[in-house]
Amino acid sequence: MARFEIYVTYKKGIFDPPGATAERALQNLGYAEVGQVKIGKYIQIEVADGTPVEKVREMCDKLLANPVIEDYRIETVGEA
Amino acid sequence: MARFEIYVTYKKGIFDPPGATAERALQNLGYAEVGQVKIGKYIQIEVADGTPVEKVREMCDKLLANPVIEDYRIETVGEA
Amino acid sequence: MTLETLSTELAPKLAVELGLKLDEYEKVVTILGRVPSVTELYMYSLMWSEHCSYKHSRKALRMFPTSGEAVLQGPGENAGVIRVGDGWAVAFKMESHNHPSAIEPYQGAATGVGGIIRDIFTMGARPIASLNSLRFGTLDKPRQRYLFEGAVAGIGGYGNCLGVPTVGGEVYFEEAYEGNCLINAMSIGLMREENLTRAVGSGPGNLVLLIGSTTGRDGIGGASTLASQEFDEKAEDKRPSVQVGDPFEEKLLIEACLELLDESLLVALGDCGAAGLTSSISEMASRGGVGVDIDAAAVPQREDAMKAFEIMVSESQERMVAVVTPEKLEAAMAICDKWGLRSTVIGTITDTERFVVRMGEEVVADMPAATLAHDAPLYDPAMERPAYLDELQAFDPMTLEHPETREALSAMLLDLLASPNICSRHWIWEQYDHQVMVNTVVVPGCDAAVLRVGDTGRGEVSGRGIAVSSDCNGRYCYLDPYAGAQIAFAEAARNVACSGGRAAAITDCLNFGNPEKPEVYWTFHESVRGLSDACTAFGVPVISGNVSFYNESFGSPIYPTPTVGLVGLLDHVEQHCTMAFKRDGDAVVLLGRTRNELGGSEYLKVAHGMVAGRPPKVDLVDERLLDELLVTAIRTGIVRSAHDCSEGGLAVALAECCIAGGRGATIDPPGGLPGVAALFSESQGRVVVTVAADHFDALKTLAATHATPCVKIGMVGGDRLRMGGLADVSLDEMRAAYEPTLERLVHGAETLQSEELGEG
Amino acid sequence: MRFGVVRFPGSNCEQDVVHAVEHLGHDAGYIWHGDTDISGYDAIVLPGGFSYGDYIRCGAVARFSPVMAEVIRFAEAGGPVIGICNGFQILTEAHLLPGALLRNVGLKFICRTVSLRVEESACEWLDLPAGTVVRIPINHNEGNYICDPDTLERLRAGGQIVLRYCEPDGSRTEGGSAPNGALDDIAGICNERGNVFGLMPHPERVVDPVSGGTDGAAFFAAIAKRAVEVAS
Ligand SMILES: Nc1ncnc2c1ncn2[C@@H]1O[C@H](COP(=O)(O)OP(=O)(O)O)[C@@H](O)[C@H]1O
Ligand SMILES: [Mg+2]
Repeated sequence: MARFEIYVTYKKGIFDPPGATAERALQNLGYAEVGQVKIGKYIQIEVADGTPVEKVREMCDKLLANPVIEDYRIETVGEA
Repeated sequence: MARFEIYVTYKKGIFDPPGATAERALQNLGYAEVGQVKIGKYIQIEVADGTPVEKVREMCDKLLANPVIEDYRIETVGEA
Repeated sequence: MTLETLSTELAPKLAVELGLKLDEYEKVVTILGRVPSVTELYMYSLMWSEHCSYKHSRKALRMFPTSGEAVLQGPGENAGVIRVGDGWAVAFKMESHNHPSAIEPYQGAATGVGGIIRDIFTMGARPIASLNSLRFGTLDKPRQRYLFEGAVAGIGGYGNCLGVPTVGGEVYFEEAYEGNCLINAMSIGLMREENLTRAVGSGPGNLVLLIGSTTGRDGIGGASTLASQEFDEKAEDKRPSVQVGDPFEEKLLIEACLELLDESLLVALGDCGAAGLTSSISEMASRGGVGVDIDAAAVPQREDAMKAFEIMVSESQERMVAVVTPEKLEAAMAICDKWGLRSTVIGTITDTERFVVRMGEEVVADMPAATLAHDAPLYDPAMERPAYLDELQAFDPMTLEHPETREALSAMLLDLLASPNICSRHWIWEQYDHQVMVNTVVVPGCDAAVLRVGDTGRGEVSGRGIAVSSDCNGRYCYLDPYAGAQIAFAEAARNVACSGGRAAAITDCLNFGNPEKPEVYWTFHESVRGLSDACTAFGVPVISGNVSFYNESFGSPIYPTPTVGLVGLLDHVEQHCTMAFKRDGDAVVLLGRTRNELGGSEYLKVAHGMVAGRPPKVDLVDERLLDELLVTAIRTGIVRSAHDCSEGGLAVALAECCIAGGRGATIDPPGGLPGVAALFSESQGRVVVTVAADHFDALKTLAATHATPCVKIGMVGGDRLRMGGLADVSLDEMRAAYEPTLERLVHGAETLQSEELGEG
Repeated sequence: MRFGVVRFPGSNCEQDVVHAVEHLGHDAGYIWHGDTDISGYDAIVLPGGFSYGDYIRCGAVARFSPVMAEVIRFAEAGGPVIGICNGFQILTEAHLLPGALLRNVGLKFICRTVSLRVEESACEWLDLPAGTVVRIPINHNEGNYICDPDTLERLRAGGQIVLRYCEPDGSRTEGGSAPNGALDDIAGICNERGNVFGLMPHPERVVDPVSGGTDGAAFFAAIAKRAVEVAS
């Protein structure tokens, strides 16, 4: 099996409620050094050996990310 | 500002229902090549320059991850 | 056949490690006639754990009255069932998930809801409502906020996804629960009488079908071991056994299982709860007097290299075990398939009365099936009245200094309205879908929730209703467990009566410390006795329940907390009542008698930081007459609102009626008592009702026939609650004290997750 | 007049919709998500619930159910389609409506009866005069509507904003009246043509006076009336 990792983040300008809340909560906990926090998704996927990255991109476009609000980045990790 | 990235995943042995659902959904969409899928969190955090990684680890332990069921990994990304 | 048994040295060691006592281990050896295998030892140790065997409580529970005209199924099955009329029946039960929730509140509470709901649809009933009874330490502690916020989110997260409304519950914050929160979940299901299903395995040659989620190592020894020992430093190590709930899978299970039962495709159905496959299968086999032959290797696994014993005791969630005839297998599996559920044949019913487990070809366990579920030793624990009781009960609250002026008493009333134990719970129930299924007639916020009886999904709606409430004041039980348990019952019945329901049956969840300590066991025994006597006095049976022991941390037990979940019936659901004042000019009437009873009161705690004295007296005959009076008065439409007096007494009850109705009232408070007692005494058996002015005489006549004191104490109107020389507060002040407390306490001091998370 | 109510795995308000519609005197039937024939229905309802557990994103998996191709075709032909709560989320995932629904700002699930103002719109689903304030429950974790500025402009200009969260008197507060943080207080939108309507509140919960009220009746009545007009 080959492994890919996908990082899904909100598009620039889209407000991210969990990120904003975490940011505030950290500051309230006394972490004055904290600036922006963004919370996205970290997807690990195993696919049959030889599956091209395009195929994974297709899965992202269709299902794993929503192009209206999200961007994503795929990384090849290697064999599982 | 310095930037860190945090990858939060379920601990080994902890069931991941969203991952399992994504796996089945992809297979139903015709992607027979898909094996296991796991869905975790991808957190991007900005902190004041010079903030040591230990401080970020502390934030993870306290708030950003749930140590009872999740593991996490921190990566330093550099200046924002 | 060869079975690999443990060595004679290792076996008893492992047994003790798994929580068996040495003589219990000896009993296993006697039953088997040999040293057990590792799989057998795991299976016995879990089935004979306190959680699964009730070995310290079973004898005391025999005190409960369990039968009655309406009872279709009493204790002993996955849930009890009563008739509600016109061929409808409801199944209900309450269960604890205290220990898992103390480790991971979101998942602990969520899987608690999942577990109790499986108990309900196992009976052939569609789950139609949930309640939750919660106890935490005080919210000034970050970890307590974390537990509270997480548990509420977990209950909502799971129940909302299922589409089962969460319609009620209760919550208290007391130091005594700091090391051990209580998460008790109750579920109610509706069915046609003829669809009642029991988990009785039968018919040698029939197949055992496992439906639902895969099996992992999660929760190995989870609920059963956690709930069978005290918490200490080692609790941390048990964390990996936390289970993650999958409410989506459970929703599919509900639909698929009800469809399987509807199509008469199953011989029996059971859920996998504590002790997993071991308990569900052994219980089915022993009820049916049959044997089973299970191939653990056939169980779909989500982890590599799982051992047979792990598979047999895993507490992976969202799994059901069904028994099907070979002829119906294909049709049954097709329905599972349609719902996107895995279904796998994992064994067969045999006529040997033995529970055989194989891993492929290899036999790894072979035991008399009934011994797992039935032969755990039953204990008669020693008991002793706790030494602290004399001093506590001797305390007289009147020896303290009390506020006397109208200003001071008014301020006290506002303090009480803002007390976490009294204030509005809307922050909780707004996180719960309490309306889905469109049968919720009275939403949370009143004394009891009222539901229309009907299955809108099938287009069958009846005019009947049920009213439900869960109650227990642990402080009263601490000060006097016998009276406290009776009050828990009386309050639940009164709440239901205030909504127009006749008490029909109860379930309970008995939360206590370590039963092997004589003082703890005494409080348990007294509570069971009190509850039994209350049920008997009302002619109301106990049809199901749960015991949770070992709620202690670092040696100190929680307050005895015998939670009561009561279901009442309404012949016509329209004839219900709420607590809101409805119309200016209506007469405010107090039913029942106010005494100077401040022992164990919320006033004593808020004003003086004390938990002492005797709890209020409870007279079960008076309570029953009062409830009958209420039901009649509501049915005949005489009363426009009804609300019982509980924590905070008459003044708080009136304030709640004012806030709910958006109207004030002018009240002449009961005389002959000190101001604090007139306002805040927690005397039982009291209800505030309103009637149109010209209906008062009719109410008075009715009250006389029920031997219930009935006094007109004032009138609805204005935007203040005025209580003569004792209190005068505006609606706005009351709202400001009552409404925002919980949210402020949880979020005001911002610490989402705990700073002390590591403290166990 | 026959309403077809789609059941996805994890839907949980489908029976409530059927009950509401039948209570109002119309016919209703369930459509299984795997079906590919929806002929025989005059209007399609995508009900609330948690299709596929809301995993990945709300509505993301349901959007690929076989029936959805038919629903899209039905909508494109001008057939009335309403998505309630999870149904609204599915409609945005299927691109039958613009924008997306994010987590509520407070990160809490909210079940509460709210005030909603009916706006001037092209929506076929409502016969209520603009400015009418209705009280309807919301019940969601992801109802925080968002879209890009151009889309918002188009929604406003085209009369596609059907319902806004408001105060009980119909006004809107400075900081926004949406309990979930929705952009421009948007609670419900329709497509340009007005035949596809998505909203977060649950009108089906307030149709029967025994359980909740009657403010939701107007949401099903308008379509039924129109269908009768078309037929006659
Ligand atoms: N944990 C909870 N979940 C849901 N509803 C709750 C919860 N706690 C309290 N409630 C609701 O809040 C209202 C007041 O509760 P409570 O003060 O315990 O009432 P009472 O004193 O009449 O028993 C009731 O309607 C109850 O169902
Ligand atoms: Mg009450």
